[in-house]
Amino acid sequence: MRARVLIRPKQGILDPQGVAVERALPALGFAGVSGVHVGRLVELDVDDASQLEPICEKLLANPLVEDYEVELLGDSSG
Amino acid sequence: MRARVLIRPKQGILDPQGVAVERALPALGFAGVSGVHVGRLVELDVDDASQLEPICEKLLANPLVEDYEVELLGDSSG
Amino acid sequence: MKFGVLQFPGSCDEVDALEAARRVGDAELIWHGERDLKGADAIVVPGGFSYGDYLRAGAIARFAPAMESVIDFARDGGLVLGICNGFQVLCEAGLLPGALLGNANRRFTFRQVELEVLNSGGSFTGACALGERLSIPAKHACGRYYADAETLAAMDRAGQFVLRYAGGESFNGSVHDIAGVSNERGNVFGLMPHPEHAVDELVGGSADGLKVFESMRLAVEGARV
Amino acid sequence: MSAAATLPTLDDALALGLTAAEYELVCEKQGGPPNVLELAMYSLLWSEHCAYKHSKKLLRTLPTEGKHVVMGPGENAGAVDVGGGLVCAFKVESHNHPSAVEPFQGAATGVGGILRDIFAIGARPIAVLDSLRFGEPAGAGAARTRYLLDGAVSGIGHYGNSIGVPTIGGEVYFEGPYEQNCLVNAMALGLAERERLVRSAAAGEGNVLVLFGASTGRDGIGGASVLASAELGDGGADKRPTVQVGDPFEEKKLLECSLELLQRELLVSLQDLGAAGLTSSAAEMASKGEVGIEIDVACVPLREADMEPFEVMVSESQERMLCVVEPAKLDAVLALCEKWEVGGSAIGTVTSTGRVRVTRDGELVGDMPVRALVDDCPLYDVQPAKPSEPVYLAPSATLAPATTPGETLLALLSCPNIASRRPLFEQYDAIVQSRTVRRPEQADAAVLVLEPGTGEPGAKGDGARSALAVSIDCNGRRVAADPYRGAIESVLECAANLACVGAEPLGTTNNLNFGNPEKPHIAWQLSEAVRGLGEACRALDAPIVGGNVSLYNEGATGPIYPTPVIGMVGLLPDARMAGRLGFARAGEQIALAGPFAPSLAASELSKLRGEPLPDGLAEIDIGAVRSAQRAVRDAVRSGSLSSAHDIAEGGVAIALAECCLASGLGADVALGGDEPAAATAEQTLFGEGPGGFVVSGASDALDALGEQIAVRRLGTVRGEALTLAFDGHERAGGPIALSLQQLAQAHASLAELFA
Ligand SMILES: Nc1ncnc2c1ncn2[C@@H]1O[C@H](COP(=O)(O)OP(=O)(O)O)[C@@H](O)[C@H]1O
Ligand SMILES: [Mg+2]
Repeated sequence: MRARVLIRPKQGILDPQGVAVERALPALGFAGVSGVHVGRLVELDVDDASQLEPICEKLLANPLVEDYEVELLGDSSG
Repeated sequence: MRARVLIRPKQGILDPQGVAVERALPALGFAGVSGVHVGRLVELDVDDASQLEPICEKLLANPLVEDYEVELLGDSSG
Repeated sequence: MKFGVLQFPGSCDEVDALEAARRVGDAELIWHGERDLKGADAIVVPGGFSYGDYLRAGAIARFAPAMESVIDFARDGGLVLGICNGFQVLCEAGLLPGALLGNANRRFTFRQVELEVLNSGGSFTGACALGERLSIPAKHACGRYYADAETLAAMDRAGQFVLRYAGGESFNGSVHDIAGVSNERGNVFGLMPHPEHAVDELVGGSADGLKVFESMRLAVEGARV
Repeated sequence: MSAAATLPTLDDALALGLTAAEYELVCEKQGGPPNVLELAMYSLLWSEHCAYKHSKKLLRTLPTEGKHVVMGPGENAGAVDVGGGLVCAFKVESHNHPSAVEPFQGAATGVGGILRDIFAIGARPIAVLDSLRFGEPAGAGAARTRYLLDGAVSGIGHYGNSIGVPTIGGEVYFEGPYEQNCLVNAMALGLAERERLVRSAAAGEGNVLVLFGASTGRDGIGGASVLASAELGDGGADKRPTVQVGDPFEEKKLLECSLELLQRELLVSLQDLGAAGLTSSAAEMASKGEVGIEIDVACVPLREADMEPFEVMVSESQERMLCVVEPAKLDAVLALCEKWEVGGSAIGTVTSTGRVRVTRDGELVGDMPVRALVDDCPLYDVQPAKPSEPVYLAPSATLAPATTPGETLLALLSCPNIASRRPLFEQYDAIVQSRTVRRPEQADAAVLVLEPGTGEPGAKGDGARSALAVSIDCNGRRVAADPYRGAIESVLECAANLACVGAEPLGTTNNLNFGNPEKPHIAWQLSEAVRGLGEACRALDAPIVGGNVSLYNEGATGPIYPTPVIGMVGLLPDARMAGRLGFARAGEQIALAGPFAPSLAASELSKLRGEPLPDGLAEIDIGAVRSAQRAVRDAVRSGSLSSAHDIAEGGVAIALAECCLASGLGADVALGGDEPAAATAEQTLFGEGPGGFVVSGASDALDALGEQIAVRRLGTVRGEALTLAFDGHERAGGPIALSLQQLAQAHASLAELFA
């Protein structure tokens, strides 16, 4: 089973990378972009989808400062 | 318009982070996990969705070593 | 007095910490795969990039067999010092409150910084005076200390803020300019700057960091008599 | 072997960079046209990068022997004796082209590569330095320059910081000719017990070849991918990766594993995998040992399953080493690889055939004489001719002619080639390993104590501990003005930097970065620079123990400035006496020491004014410069001088400003007086040339120095401003008077590039 984990900085915590991206865009000629946040993407094949939650809690995300979201992508041939 | 950009190491390019995570999991008691890749997640609001492609090319992703994928999430209240 | 200094495959500052500790007592390296802490009276989790620091600094290292023993050791009241990557590992392991995030300046930064001692009563700064300034190098990419407001308030009440960057020297953007914190019990301490790199004027720019090791010795030996 | 129909053609050989004549010769050596794998291997080993086709004859003229030299050119790194049974291994190497493509990974893998060269000879890396060249950070190319600069600096920091080797120094210049061809050179130093140095020669028929470290992917296959299309037909294009990605964590394990293997005496020989991967490592090991080697590519652990044998042989995947092991020790070697998690695999054997034979699961896929691969590439004589026309455009002027001397001083202090490098070096860990006695901006050379301080009983003491000093330097604009004298100046500059901390040179390394040597004017730059390099190193007793050559550095607008980057290592007996560049105490005297004859030709000021390069630099009295360096060195060592700083870009005025900034102390100074009558104020203030030092100390210390070399009193350390009187200052609005704050603000101009 292919799965995708989206990990984002928790709301209210400064995201310097997001800020930097947002600041860089106008100079490159892109106006009208806001609310930029930079997080992490982890993709993996798991035999047992029920493991995803504990894998995220224990390793992939730090729940103190990050939120995560799991998406199942169906079978691993993808 | 809220959009999500998924950025991943290109196929064939070394992904040391993915390797490190994959190697760590068995010791934590998680068997049966493979094909781990670690990338970046960027979420942003854009007025003009046609800008997403060039923003990715120019700033968010490094096309030499990374592939990216854009997902539109609908209007910005999301 | 014997220090045990953990060694991960990606540790960088473990020998520096070992030699710094040897200035005040005995010290020995402990391989990450071992569970035996070799009778150490205090543990140092050193700086570096434990397992490459992939994913998140310290995230993988906290599961090392040696760390399991360190967690037990800390629960029994043993002294544990985490320096830089070691601080990150201790936070990830839940031995210290809060987390360390990417520097506000988004860069790895090396700078000699001035630290102010906010609590001189504990086991790690007992040899310092309250308000004393220490000149110690800092070098890291993920040193922005963060904890939520409630946690911070509780830490403040319990005197867990031990060191802070003096006068605007916090390139990392830490909340309240925090440089080093202890747990509530006061036996676990982590800081981002590197006291082990300030034990010899010749190479450290100062010898102020020796006070941290000296404080630990005093605490261990004081407890013994 | 493959059917004739699939054999590559002359066109393939040309596409791989061989000439028709070279291809002919390959066919002759092979007794027929080579197959894909053979052609791939020949084309790499016969490339400029591996065979030094256009430089080898010139390199043979360099001095490589001396009383301190333990290992000269020819091994992975050179080494000099530093006393106490220890040697210092060091080398500089370029990663220009990969960095131009992807600066972060290019620079990072450049550091990874040079570190492997150091531990391949059994030395533990103790320091890195970087030498960088980019286009101007302002103007049309600014965006690209910033992108390259930011990427390269982060990449160097990423690798060095993560692996725990301090980056203790370096240099960076910004000049138009590097805009389309940046230079990223990295130098590394290591320490080893003299007895434990290893060489790379394979030996012992029947011994096993073990590959350890990262698995092999398609990294860096780049050029050779034309072969893949030849063989796979169309549709293979998506299989071409190519950017090499570095993993410092993997290399940290590789380093510890390699050193432990050596320490346990488990290896016959050791070699890193660098450019051309297994091809070059295996062939060189066989050649040096005058043996043969047989490799089974099926035994090489792959990152991607479907790799062709030739891809396995030419892959430049990072963080790999190759060693030769006696069969009885194989298990022990593999067990140690296991401990360090660096997967070791037996991939072949040493034979007595004198051939490199490559098999896959027993099927022969390539067979070549070692000699032909390694030694028989034709060497070319370059055809130097001094250009009759200027090679480089004049830079565009950035400073109006009518500036006051004070404004000029600030403009120089803030110009990209002189401004503080703090925004770069703050991204590098300069202190890990606890040896760093002088960090960047504390002294002209970095200083590393040989034995780090220790808490061991008895070792705590106050005894003298000897220290290494290192410097890396090259002013390409001056080399462009005069390749022979410019190269001499670069060597002298390094030695002057060492003198300022009290160190005596032991040996030199170099990286010759030049344009296309097949062009007569580039050939002239190259041969003149090598002549100057050799002459200066001979005169200083600082022989060349290794180096690297990077040619064909040209963009659409022309060649880079000729850039022979010089790295020099020296020794001082007592680390506590290491010199500083900043003034020490208010009230002390300041003097200009040495045979300094300032000239504005090819100076930084002439660049700001937009002047074209002059044809030639002033003659240099190397002997007189050497004497001055020796006198300054001795005075620093004895502790009689409080500070010493050599005069370089921006002349004496900038040197004085730097001494103020490094100390937070002002100075009250008068220049001129006994200058030659024709000297203008600008020449006195901002003129450049070798041989000069700004020193400070007690009055009698300066008198004592004056008994050995020319010493001219300039003034006094005092106050919080730099006040500079000069001949004719009445007409120029009075002496220069600039507060430390004004100086510091100008000096901090590079910060903006990293905002
Ligand atoms: N400019 C030079 N001066 C002196 N020696 C050089 C120079 N360029 C290359 N060499 C020597 O030639 C040998 C081959 O260099 P290189 O191909 O860079 O080796 P490696 O593959 O180990 O990096 C080395 O011993 C190196 O020191
Ligand atoms: Mg090599």
